[in-house]
Amino acid sequence: MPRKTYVAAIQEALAEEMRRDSRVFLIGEDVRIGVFPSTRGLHAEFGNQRVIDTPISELAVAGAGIGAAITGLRPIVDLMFGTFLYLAFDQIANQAGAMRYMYGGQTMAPLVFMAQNGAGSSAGHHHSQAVHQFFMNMPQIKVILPSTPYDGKGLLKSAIRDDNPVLFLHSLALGGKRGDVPAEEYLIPIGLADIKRAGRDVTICSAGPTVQTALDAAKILEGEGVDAEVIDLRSLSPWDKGTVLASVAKTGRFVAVDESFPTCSAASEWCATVAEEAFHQLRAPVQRVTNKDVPMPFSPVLEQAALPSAADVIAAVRETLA
Amino acid sequence: MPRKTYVAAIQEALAEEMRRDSRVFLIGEDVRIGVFPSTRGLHAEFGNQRVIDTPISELAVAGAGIGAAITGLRPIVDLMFGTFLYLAFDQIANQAGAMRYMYGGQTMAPLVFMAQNGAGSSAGHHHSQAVHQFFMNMPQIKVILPSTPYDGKGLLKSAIRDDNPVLFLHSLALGGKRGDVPAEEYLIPIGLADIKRAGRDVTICSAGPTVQTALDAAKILEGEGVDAEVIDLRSLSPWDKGTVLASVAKTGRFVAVDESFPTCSAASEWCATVAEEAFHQLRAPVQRVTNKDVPMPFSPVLEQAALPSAADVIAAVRETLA
Amino acid sequence: MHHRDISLDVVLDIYTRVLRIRRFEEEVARLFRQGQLPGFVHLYIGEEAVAAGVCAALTNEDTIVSTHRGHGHVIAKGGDIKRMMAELFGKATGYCKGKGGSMHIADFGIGMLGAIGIVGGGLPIAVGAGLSAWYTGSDRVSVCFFGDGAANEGSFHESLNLASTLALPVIFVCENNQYGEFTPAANAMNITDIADRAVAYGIPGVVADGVDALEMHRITRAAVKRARAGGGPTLIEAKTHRRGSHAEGEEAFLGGQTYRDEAETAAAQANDPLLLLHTYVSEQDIAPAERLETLDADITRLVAEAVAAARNSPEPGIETVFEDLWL
Amino acid sequence: MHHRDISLDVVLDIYTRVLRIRRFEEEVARLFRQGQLPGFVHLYIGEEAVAAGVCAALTNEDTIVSTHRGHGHVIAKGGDIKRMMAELFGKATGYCKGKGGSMHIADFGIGMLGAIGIVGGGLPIAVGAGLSAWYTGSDRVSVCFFGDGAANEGSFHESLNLASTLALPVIFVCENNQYGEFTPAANAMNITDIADRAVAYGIPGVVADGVDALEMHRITRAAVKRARAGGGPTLIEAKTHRRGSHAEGEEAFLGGQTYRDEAETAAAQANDPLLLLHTYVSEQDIAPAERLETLDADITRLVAEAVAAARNSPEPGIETVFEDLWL
Ligand SMILES: Cc1ncc(C[n+]2csc(CCOP(=O)(O)OP(=O)(O)O)c2C)c(N)n1
Ligand SMILES: Cc1ncc(C[n+]2csc(CCOP(=O)(O)OP(=O)(O)O)c2C)c(N)n1
Ligand SMILES: [Mg+2]
Ligand SMILES: [Mg+2]
Repeated sequence: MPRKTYVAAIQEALAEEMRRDSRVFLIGEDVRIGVFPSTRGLHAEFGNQRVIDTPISELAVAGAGIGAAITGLRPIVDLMFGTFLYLAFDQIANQAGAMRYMYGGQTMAPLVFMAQNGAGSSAGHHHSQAVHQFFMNMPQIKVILPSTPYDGKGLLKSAIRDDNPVLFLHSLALGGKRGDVPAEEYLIPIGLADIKRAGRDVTICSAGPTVQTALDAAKILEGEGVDAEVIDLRSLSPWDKGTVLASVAKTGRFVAVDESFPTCSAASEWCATVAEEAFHQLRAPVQRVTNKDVPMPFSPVLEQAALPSAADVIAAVRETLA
Repeated sequence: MPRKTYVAAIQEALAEEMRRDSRVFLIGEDVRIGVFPSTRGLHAEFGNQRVIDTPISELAVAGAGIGAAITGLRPIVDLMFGTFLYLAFDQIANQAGAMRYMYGGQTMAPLVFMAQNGAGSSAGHHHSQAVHQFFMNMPQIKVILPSTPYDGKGLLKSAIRDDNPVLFLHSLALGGKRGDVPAEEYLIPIGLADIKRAGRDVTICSAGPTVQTALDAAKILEGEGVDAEVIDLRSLSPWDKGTVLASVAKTGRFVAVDESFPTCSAASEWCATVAEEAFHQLRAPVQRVTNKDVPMPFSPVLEQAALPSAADVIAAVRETLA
Repeated sequence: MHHRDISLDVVLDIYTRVLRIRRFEEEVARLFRQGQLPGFVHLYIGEEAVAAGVCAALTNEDTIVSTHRGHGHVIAKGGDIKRMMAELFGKATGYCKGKGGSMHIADFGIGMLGAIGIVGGGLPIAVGAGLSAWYTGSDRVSVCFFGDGAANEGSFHESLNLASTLALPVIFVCENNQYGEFTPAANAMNITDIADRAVAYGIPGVVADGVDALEMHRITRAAVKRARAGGGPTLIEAKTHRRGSHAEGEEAFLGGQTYRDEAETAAAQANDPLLLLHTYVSEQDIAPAERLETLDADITRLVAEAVAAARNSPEPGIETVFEDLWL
Repeated sequence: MHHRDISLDVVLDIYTRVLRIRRFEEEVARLFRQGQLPGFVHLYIGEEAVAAGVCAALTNEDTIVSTHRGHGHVIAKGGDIKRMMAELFGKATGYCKGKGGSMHIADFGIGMLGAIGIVGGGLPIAVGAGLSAWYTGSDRVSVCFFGDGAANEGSFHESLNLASTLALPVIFVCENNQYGEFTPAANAMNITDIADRAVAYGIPGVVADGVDALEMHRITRAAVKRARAGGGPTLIEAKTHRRGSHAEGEEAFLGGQTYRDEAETAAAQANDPLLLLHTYVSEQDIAPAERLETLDADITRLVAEAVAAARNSPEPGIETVFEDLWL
């Protein structure tokens, strides 16, 4: 199987879907040149009409995507960094997710918002926050955060074909990571987790960059005789409770690893759900491993200290086994 | 003790603090006339300079509050409805909470953002969402959601005196509710819960309008021989874990009642924390009672069905006792 | 003034739209006072000429996006008064099955893409509808209604600029009724004409007499023509006034305070869009008095029927809370 | 041209500010290429005249708010090059103890309220600083630097309008370097002069030659005077150009693509603000050549010392992750 980078796989998904469906187009700041390589080369193939550069106007660009979606198109709105979604927050929370319901089912808003999520490149607080937790709270927005080139491509293609608003988050930290990507077309359904490492002793739930953190931890734990199961949720909303609960039924122990500020995080959600629905299978308290509860610092040393680490995961797993 | 409405108590807090400290001022849309009675009458006493009407420009008004705060003033920024904070989200998440840390402790941003939170007046999705969960996630933003006139006044006064950014949320649904408010000055520290009803059998954790929902449920449960403890968190960030954990240690059962969409809600946070830190005291799975996972509908019938109800709480409590 | 360039049919059509809005809103005011309507209600009385004049220049395929003060826009675009009234009552037979209410009525069948309760929230969406037309090569135009207050939101700026850079067929209709809630426009901006803001985007900005439905129509027609020909967006500022409260029952908000000059308000109200149009229609002999009376009676009956139907309609079933979700 | 209205001391002061920025940035470029600096770095080379001309018109009490391209603003306002360099290295001795980095340098001691990585994010904050001055009756003015790209953000619109309605002492300095990242300003707005947008707010809008530090200074001085006298905000558009990349290492982003016309870029670069000022200083005999050389040597040494000090400074201790939190 060809090996591709994470960004190349995303770019391929965009190109394939734009070829397949003429209603699909890309709009955002500097999508022609491609600030992220994920949109690079599309302009050469699809031209000005389908790869649309905009002024720096996140709110209007997001809203324009919504307006285009409810009038028959299938926009992909690139908002670059997750934190820039804060400027478009109103359009996403008040309109994109709610329109169909609010108007009694009269419309649908099939569009994809894309952005880089989280830290890892020492860019400081304004470019380094994870935002998935906000959008998970909103009804009727789907949220995806893949960890591998294969998942990224398959999920983005599904997102573009989905008739609902989807937030597709990718990670700069994973951008250059390579993995197998089949030459043949494939889709990955939204809402399905993937067990990246099977294990018996503890369930580690993760997504995006924390999957690798969890796998790194699992490898070290293996040396200590602990057999960890690492679940990659891939989709955060809707998310695959079934796979997580089945795993906990087997292991009786649960650690959530989430790159997010801790309070009201995805990790909070996963832990709450496990405590509600798998309480009697749990043999130890659930554990959260998240960012430290501070803004994201710039210094690489501090940034690493503020992010969830394999050591943090190992400590949490040991707690559940203590 | 004099009995006052919730809004009157809030108004009193504003007036007293503005009298006490000339650096305190109020800024927002129609704060002179007072769209909510909480700001009414202040203009007559304090004039144009300290009660400042603005254009409808949430982002700039929030940011102007921050700029004023870091240059020596103590602004109270009224953003009217919680959902309008979406337009100011960037300034709050990227600047207000982070500035002090980001700039290595060089500054502080002592300001209060005020807004009405949640549903209950059939205003439809755009005016009826609860937003506290978003701001709880952000490091270095304090979040308050009082349920009584007494708490509202005492906490708002503390918020105004606090040297950090505080989001003070109030509830239209509670606006006309009366309660005892002492004539003498008092403060309530941020971060301290209040046990609104002591009980032995189950801990119900709530805040804002859900406190009454919980108390209504507790009353009915009493008739069934169930003695529920109802905790009113009052402050959501920081929140009083100690009181909650002590209660769960006593009751062994936990129900979180939160007016919010369910995923990554305050209820998620409370349940995750209890499952982490009071696991061995828990005798049954934790339970969440939140909004249904749909945008807020307009029809009073549907709105009520979408909100957490006393019946929902009772059902959840019964589950924990089953 | 004689409007030779507007055919008599069109004048009568516009008159009908104005009258439908007026009678509908008068009834809504009554119902609200009687406590029969849940939630907030923002009436359009005094501003009818804007929606009527504008929408009469549009086809069914052209789209509009509306505001919290949206009833007039729906009716002017050809909306069904029965489904509207039922929606205001929150009934299952309403446009949105009771899920939307006054601030969120939509009728996608007639290109009415929805009322939006967030001030300025509709502008970006209207840009998107214009983008669709541009993208597909359709000659559809997209119209966005919004208030003077909304013109101070960031979304106004971003939307007009974005529409301008892509030369999209969007017509921005600012209904300058001089107030945003209780704040006079003069306190919220340092300029007299919002139309002047068009300069910032390199697009035409036109001041229109928003009380004169025929002038509104003429100006819109020109903007529509321009937009269909690929000439890009236009900003039209309609100078208008609202007859009544910001929101019905505003006395409760005001607690005895006032915010409008009474004489000024009375003067503005003397300049009534319906009266103006009625005078023209009568003077020009466009329709005999009886025909106008019949029209009025028909509309009044229609509104009454809509109320009766709304009252007799079922509340939405609780189970519908979980309908109209993800496809 | 002879700038009789600008004293020789001030000219030399401005020259010094420009030179300090230039030498600092040249060194930063080198360090970045050598892989010694973490994160993103946006250089100000080519635009120094703007910050220098503007800040020379300010007192220490006056405040500025800056952008992602903020080094020049800090230096022009009198910032400490050592603490800046250490911050770029992410060291404990930096302005923000390593927590801020290139895009978040602040020095509250000199009225430098912070660089902000969110495009347009600084404008509302600058309005707040102006509000403070107005509120306390101080004659402080607040200056906000931002780019041509930022002028398309909603925050630009809301901020200028808010400052105008309250007549706040805020000076909005738009650094129009013709590009927002890789997008030409001409693609992102349909107007030639951003200064024209002042019309929308009823405030003065002035186009300035942003390569000419003395013109920048003269125009700013007038705006400051106006602001201190209660005359409210001014929008100054400085036409300038950036010498190098949007962000250092942009070649990696471009992957062989180009986005600027080479001839045009070369022409713009010939028009160098340092050269221009140097010529004036020499021609007017403001300082002997040796004095200028010594100045340059001193600055170069200072920068080198700053680099050495930054390198030798300790990394922030892990425990500081939990410092500088709630008071
Ligand atoms: C973003 C936002 N801010 C504030 C409000 C509250 N609000 C509702 S209507 C209104 C006034 C709007 O004024 P204008 O745009 O002139 O419209 P008008 O009501 O005069 O038709 C305000 C401030 C809102 N709904 N949305
Ligand atoms: C809200 C936001 N959107 C997008 C970006 C990404 N970005 C960083 S710099 C930049 C270009 C800014 O252009 P301009 O304002 O002209 O400043 P310049 O870089 O030219 O100095 C962009 C789009 C950002 N940092 N913040
Ligand atoms: Mg208005
Ligand atoms: Mg620029």
